[in-house]
Amino acid sequence: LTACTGPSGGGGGSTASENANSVIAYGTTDKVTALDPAGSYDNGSFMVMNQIYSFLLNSKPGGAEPTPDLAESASFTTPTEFTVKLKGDLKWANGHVLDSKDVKFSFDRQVKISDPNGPASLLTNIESIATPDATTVVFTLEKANDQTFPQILTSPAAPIVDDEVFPADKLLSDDEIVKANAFHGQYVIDSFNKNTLVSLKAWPDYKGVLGKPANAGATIKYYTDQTNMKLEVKGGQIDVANRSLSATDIDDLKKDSNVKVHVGPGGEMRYIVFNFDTMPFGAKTPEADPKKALAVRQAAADLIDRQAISDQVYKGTYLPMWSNVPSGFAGANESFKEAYGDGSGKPSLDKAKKVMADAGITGPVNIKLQYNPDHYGNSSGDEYAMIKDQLEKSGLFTVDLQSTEWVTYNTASKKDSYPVFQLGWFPDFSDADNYLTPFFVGGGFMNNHYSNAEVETLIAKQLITADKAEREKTIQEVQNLLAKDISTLPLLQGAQVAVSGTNVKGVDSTLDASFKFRLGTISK
Amino acid sequence: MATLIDAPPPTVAAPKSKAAGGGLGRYILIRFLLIFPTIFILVTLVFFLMRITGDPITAAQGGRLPQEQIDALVHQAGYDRNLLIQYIEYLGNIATGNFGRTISDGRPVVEMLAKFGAATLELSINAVAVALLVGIPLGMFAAHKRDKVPDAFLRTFAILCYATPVFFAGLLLKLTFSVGLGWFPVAGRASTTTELAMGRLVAPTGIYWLDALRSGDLSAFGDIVHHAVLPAVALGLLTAGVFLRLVRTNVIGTLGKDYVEAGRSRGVSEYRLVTKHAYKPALIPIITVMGLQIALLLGGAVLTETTFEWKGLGYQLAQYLTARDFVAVQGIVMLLAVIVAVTNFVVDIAAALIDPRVRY
Amino acid sequence: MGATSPAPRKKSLLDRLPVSSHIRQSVGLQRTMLLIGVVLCAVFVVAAAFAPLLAPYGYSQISDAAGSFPAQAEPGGKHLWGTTVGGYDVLSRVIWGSQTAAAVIVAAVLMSIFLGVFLGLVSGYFGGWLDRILVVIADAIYAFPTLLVAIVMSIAINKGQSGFWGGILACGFAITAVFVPQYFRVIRAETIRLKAEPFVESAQVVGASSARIISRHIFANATRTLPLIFTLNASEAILTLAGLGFLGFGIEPSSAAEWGFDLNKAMSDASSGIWWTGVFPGLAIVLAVVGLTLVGESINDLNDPRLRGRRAAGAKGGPGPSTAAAQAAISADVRGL
Amino acid sequence: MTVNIDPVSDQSRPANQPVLEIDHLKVTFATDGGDVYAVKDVSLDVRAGEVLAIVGESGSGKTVTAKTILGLLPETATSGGAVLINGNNVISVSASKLRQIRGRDVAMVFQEPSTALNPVFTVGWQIAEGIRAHAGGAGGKRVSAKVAKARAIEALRKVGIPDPEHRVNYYPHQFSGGQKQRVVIAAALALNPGLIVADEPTTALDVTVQAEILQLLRDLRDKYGTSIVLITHNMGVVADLADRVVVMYQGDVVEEATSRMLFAQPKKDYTKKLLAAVPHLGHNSASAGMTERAHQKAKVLVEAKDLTIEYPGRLGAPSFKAVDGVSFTVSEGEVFGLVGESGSGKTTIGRAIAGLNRTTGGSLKVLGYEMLNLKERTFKPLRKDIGFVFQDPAASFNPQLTIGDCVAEPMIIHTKPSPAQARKRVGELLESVQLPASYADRFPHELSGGQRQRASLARALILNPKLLIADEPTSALDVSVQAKVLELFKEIQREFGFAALFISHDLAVVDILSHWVGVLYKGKLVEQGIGSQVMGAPQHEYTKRLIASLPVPDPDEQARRREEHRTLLGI
Ligand SMILES: Nc1ncnc2c1ncn2[C@@H]1O[C@H](COP(=O)(O)OP(=O)(O)OP(=O)(O)O)[C@@H](O)[C@H]1O
Ligand SMILES: Nc1ncnc2c1ncn2[C@@H]1O[C@H](COP(=O)(O)OP(=O)(O)OP(=O)(O)O)[C@@H](O)[C@H]1O
Ligand SMILES: [Mg+2]
Ligand SMILES: [Mg+2]
Ligand code: NI
Repeated sequence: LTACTGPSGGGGGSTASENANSVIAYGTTDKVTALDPAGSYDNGSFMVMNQIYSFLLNSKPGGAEPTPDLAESASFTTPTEFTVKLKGDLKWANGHVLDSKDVKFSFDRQVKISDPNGPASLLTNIESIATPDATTVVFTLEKANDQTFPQILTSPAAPIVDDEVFPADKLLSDDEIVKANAFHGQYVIDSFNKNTLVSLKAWPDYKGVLGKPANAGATIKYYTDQTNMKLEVKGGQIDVANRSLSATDIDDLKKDSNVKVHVGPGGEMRYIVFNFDTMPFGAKTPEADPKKALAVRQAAADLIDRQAISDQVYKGTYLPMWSNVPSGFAGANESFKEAYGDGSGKPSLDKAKKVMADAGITGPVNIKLQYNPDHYGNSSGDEYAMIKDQLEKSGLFTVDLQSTEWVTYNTASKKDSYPVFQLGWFPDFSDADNYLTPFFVGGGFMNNHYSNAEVETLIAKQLITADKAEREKTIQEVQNLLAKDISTLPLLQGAQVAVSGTNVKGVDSTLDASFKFRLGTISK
Repeated sequence: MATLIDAPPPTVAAPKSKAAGGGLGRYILIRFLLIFPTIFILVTLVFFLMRITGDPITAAQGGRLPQEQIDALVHQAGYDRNLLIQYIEYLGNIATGNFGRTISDGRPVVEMLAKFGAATLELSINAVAVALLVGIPLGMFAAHKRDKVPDAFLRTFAILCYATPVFFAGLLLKLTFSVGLGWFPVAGRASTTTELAMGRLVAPTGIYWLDALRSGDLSAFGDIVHHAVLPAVALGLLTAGVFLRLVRTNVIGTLGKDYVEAGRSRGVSEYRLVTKHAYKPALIPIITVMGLQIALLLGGAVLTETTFEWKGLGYQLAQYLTARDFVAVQGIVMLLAVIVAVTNFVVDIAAALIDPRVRY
Repeated sequence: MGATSPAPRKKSLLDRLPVSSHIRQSVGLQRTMLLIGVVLCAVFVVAAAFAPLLAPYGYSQISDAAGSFPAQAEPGGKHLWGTTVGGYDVLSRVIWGSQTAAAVIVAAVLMSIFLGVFLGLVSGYFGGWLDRILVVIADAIYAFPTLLVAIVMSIAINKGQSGFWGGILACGFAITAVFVPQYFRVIRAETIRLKAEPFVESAQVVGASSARIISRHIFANATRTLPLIFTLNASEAILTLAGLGFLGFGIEPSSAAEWGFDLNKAMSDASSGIWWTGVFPGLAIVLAVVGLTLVGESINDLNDPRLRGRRAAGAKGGPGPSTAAAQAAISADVRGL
Repeated sequence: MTVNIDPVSDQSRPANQPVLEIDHLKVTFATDGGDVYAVKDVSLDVRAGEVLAIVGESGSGKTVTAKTILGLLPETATSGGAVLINGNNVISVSASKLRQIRGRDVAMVFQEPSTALNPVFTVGWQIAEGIRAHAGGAGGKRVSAKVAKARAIEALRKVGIPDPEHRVNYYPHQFSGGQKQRVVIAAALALNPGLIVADEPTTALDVTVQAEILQLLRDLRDKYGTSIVLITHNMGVVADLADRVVVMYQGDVVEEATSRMLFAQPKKDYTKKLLAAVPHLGHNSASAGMTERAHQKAKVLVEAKDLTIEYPGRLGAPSFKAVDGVSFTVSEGEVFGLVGESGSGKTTIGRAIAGLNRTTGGSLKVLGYEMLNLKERTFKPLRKDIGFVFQDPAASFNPQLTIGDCVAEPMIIHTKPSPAQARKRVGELLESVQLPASYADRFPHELSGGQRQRASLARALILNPKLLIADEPTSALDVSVQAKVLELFKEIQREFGFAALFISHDLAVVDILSHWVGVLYKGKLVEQGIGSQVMGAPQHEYTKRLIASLPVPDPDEQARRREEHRTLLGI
């Protein structure tokens, strides 16, 4: 009966001959802010960009290792110079030439525009860009040997755009981009109905690292309500549903024989921030006492049962996170697992009691715990209700749990209004450093008044350590130090979950540590 | 949500007034001019309300950037300037027809309004059609059978329609008719194929069924109607309940009038008394209240649009509010104000036209 | 609603209800509908008043001495109406939810009545520019979709914390903003009508001051329709609160139980075969609104002689057997709480 | 008036056979306060070509009886007995049969023509509805719209609507009050029913219009032999039109007689009382025997010079002159009677004197205060010397306050008495308007209309005002009640000696009270003079017509007057 609502057979009868390479229907609840890389810095926009733009470096499906995409080669030629050689003979889908000028233009433009919605903040390390010839680009960096730079070249700040189409100092609207056919990627956009339906067509002249797509094209359908997306993937109206289904939905879909649930590593992180000034016994409280404050943090770390939250609230779609760097990243360890609780991941009431008693804290400590209900998915309420329960059950804490709407939350949290509060993080690029520098260097963006010179030195060191093994070691050291201080208490690490029809192939290979969903790997 | 009580008496010159000397033309003119202060007040209210609620930059980048960087961006965007200056600037922009681009997704406001406005308009038309088709005949029937079992049944039905939150009703409808019975699609305005076909049309109205009819694409039309049923029913029933009661009360009211008695005394049948003699005079207050219901409909549309993936103004407004996209919100509010004011204007005029006393 | 606790105040509660005279007035189906409404409202009020006694657990309780509650447990056993994904007991949250709803109704409707009546009286009585300006403002707000006013208001107001009272006040203010224009319109229209009534003119003729006329002559007469508006707006307050909760602007579960919020959270449950998390709060909303609307509509109909049904003549000697039975039924129901 | 004579009726019947026979009719209503026995035992009959009047005070069951004849009682009513029309018992016939009887055998004319016509349909459509309702059924064929319209035009012509071909497409609001009533009668006539039931057909109309309608009804009887059941409380109308009269009292028929007999020799006490209460123009005049205006030496309390009062037009439309260049004076102790038809500006003048309306031109001095630039603050002290009695006693009391509170209010505002003082004074005043002092604790709705009007008088008098304005204080009351209130008013005026502006549209009533009478016509004072002289020898054309139109409660006298004034009235 609902045949007419099924995944389009490729837009009417016109594609009957392409039955071998069919069109994939993808669904998501994310949203596109802008197709212009300078005007957006979010998952929804980046997902589309990944299909239609190329990068100097990109990762192959299955991993997060930056490998040449538009580049032929890319490396540090001097400590502050990163030189990229472009492949020859590159053309945009509209026929314009793609050369080093486009590359320089793309990065200069990001910085120039610095749009509030844009990712220009990722490019602070670039001092200047030179283009000695049509296929050579030289990035001069402020900080030498920046080990994250190749990763930055794969990040939302780095899609290369057509300098003959995009203006240098302002954003280009989506429709004009589509009209100008200014694409160079596995796909070009065939029709663009923003945040409703986008139809992509494989671009035969693509020569980047991702190779030829496994399908003839794809449609991206945008949902406002995850339940609808769930029902449609269940009913086969879409082939793949990616971000974001609720834990209950995923749990339900796991039991459904018509669909497959795919789980891949995730870089998303949920954690609790302690404001060192205003938390119980914090520096600016009347009863300031760093020892007692530390004891409070440690006791909390002892008491939290991450597994229980993961199981009950998230049904395994988020996993326990045992360190500031999520597992799966080079250098990640499980410093919190060893240091707190029973040492194997279970909470330990005795240890918490002992810590508190040792610090001379008697009677329950009142914690004002703040969370945000609307920005980190709608399970935050349940998550924090559980945390409150876990902390209070011990008798060591009384928890005053409150929630605040996102914009206010953000401003207030940075103005020391919340002693203990929830935050989340989604990486800009796939490197452990993205979980360290923004947080713990120069006060960090959280403004929680934590600073540890040793941590900052080590972070600075790992950033420029070219030797992989040594770098990982340094990163581990940082994590151990952080676990001791507990500036933030990592809780959960998100997994990438996609649901597809049973006849759909190739979903797993794109659920990798690059966190880029590539439609090109999927076929049916 | 407009109440179920009878029509609030018109606050502006009552069309019924015999003494409306200047005639219909003047009445229409004055009624029309009153649209503007309404819009102005709403826009002003929204402007200042939105500014106290925070800025779009914190909404978008708050969890990622340090406060200094955010402050710098806010300054760069000019949101930290004196509010009054911003307000005057905004009014100036509106006056020159410059509505700007949305902050959170960079669309030209006018284009955004046209696109989502058309979707909401389509939903509203469908819903009003359902509400009228259900509410008016049933209301007349209930009035005819007043205080009998069918009346009690219909009133209960009307109250249930009104009492069920539209998202709950939507969920139940979806689970029953889409998931359970498979009769209707779960959500959306059209299937992918149709949606793409609609995207290829030149100069579309944005109202899908109209576009489909104009382009002569009957299968697309069928598909669109197929998709429109559940949302229209969910939103329409909400209003149908109000209409039913409204029609019932007013028809009963006019049934007690002398002229109905006079008709009865001449042997006119009860059926005809209800459907002709009582109904048409009852229509004047009914139409007035129905105009007010448009506001309710747009409010209900927020929830219906969310539940049924109907990408329209209501849903979009909620999104833009979350993103503190004041440019977009102001634009939408302005459009809504225009729609409501114009609807009320049209309704007043229609009521005036139905009432022959004003016509001369 | 279950058989957990007796309702000791049955008699006095019934007596205090302003509708009792209407019950006596009504007959037949009209009476049945009114009684159903009264019973539903009574259940609602009792649940709200005695939530701490009636609810087996706290609204944000997810564990007890025996350990954590299971997630999404089916109805039965320890959790009569099952539990949610967060481990909340559905029955408890539905009962506690009535308290939130009642608090919001009281806060919102009281605030809006106070403001709306005052402005309506002044504007209607004095007329002139103040009146014209207030009317245009009220019309403008009235013209705006109420739910969206509520959203804007709740963002604007709910800046700080979201405690029980904070949340309720925020919702209350939001709903107030929506309702004030309605009360304003009604009271103003009534004031204008009354202003031309001979009894007001007779006060004017004897030289009564405006303040005296408004307070002594107009106020009591203009506000006679308020109980009706109250019931109707109370039901709207519930729906608006539910809508806010549904859109994520409501009160968080840790602060209070709120039906609309719970229903919103239950949307994905419902499509996964977990019906109990959504159906119960949904029904609670529907029944509370139905109850209030039935009472309001019945009062309206009974106050309006055109709409009031009457016993057929000749049935002498007080209420007939059918109404006596209904009377018995209501006391039985109330007792069965 | 030229009328085409139609064949009398398609259902010719023997002349002596009654058209309507009511036999022991009994109607009971179920109400909140228990059953109401509206009609207890009514038997009457109406013969062809006869006008039967049913009279009686308000609530005596006249309307209920009339409605029963057409089977129009609400569902809450139960009726017993028999109402036979052409052999069908209306009480027991089936609904469809009843519908056939309505309109074809018996039709109804309503009291208020403006509400009996549907404002949103043309009059032609409304008349045709009746015609259409009776076609098609019972073997007849459907009537085409054209035929129905032709017959509607015909009916309009019969009732003397000029240019009916054109006017048939008019909406009700395009007709004057009298014309509307003609249209209602035309609708009743459309199917040539043998019997027309007219419930107070002229009560809502001005006397001059009333005279025209009564003439029309008389023509119907004379020319078409239509029987009429005429319900009225106006004895003048009865005297003018009725052949036979049935007097009802509390649901029972107390007396039945031919019109002439009844007025000449009423048998029952109730009838006698009723007839005695009816004001009769020229009888009992307050100014009988006066030759010059009284009280002229006393102080002038109200002085109007070229007084003009305009109501501003809506939305910038031109303003409406309700009072146009009126000059008069009211002196201390004098009763000034103001008469005129509806809309002539009587109330407007009264309200202007009380400071409820603004004057817009000329000069109006009230107690020496120039009202043209009225300031409430400066006028307020004078208010205690002005009393006001409103037309509708029910509406002029705040339903939320007790009678005592209402009556005491002027005192509380102006002299700020102690509660005990106020109580005492209220008690005194209630006694002087012949109400028990204990009524102070009652609420307005617990009093009868007449009692309320007395309380209203008490309130107006509580501060011993110098001037009393009474705007139609008795027009909402029954004749017998009216008589008592008028009597009281007269007595109290004598006792307190206040000056009064007495407003009424009823010449006879004005004459009973006033020393000096002014006649208002379309905002202009066309004539003023000593009451008995104005009534007896009117000078102005309009006053003449007004007096000629007023039917007097005496069939013979009325018949004579009618003949006398035929030309003046244009009938
Ligand atoms: N629908 C009704 N329900 C209850 N009581 C009614 C109803 N209609 C009339 N009555 C009562 O029946 C009695 C007779 O009323 P009716 O209307 O016949 O009086 P009337 O003689 O026509 O008086 P009036 O001169 O005021 O028109 C009154 O007591 C009235 O209150
Ligand atoms: N508030 C008003 N605005 C405009 N016109 C008015 C207003 N009040 C009265 N009028 C008009 O002024 C004229 C005089 O009215 P007024 O009430 O004085 O008549 P009246 O002689 O008292 O009549 P009635 O016998 O019907 O009471 C009428 O034509 C009326 O329509
Ligand atoms: Mg009557
Ligand atoms: Mg008057
Ligand atoms: Ni005589």
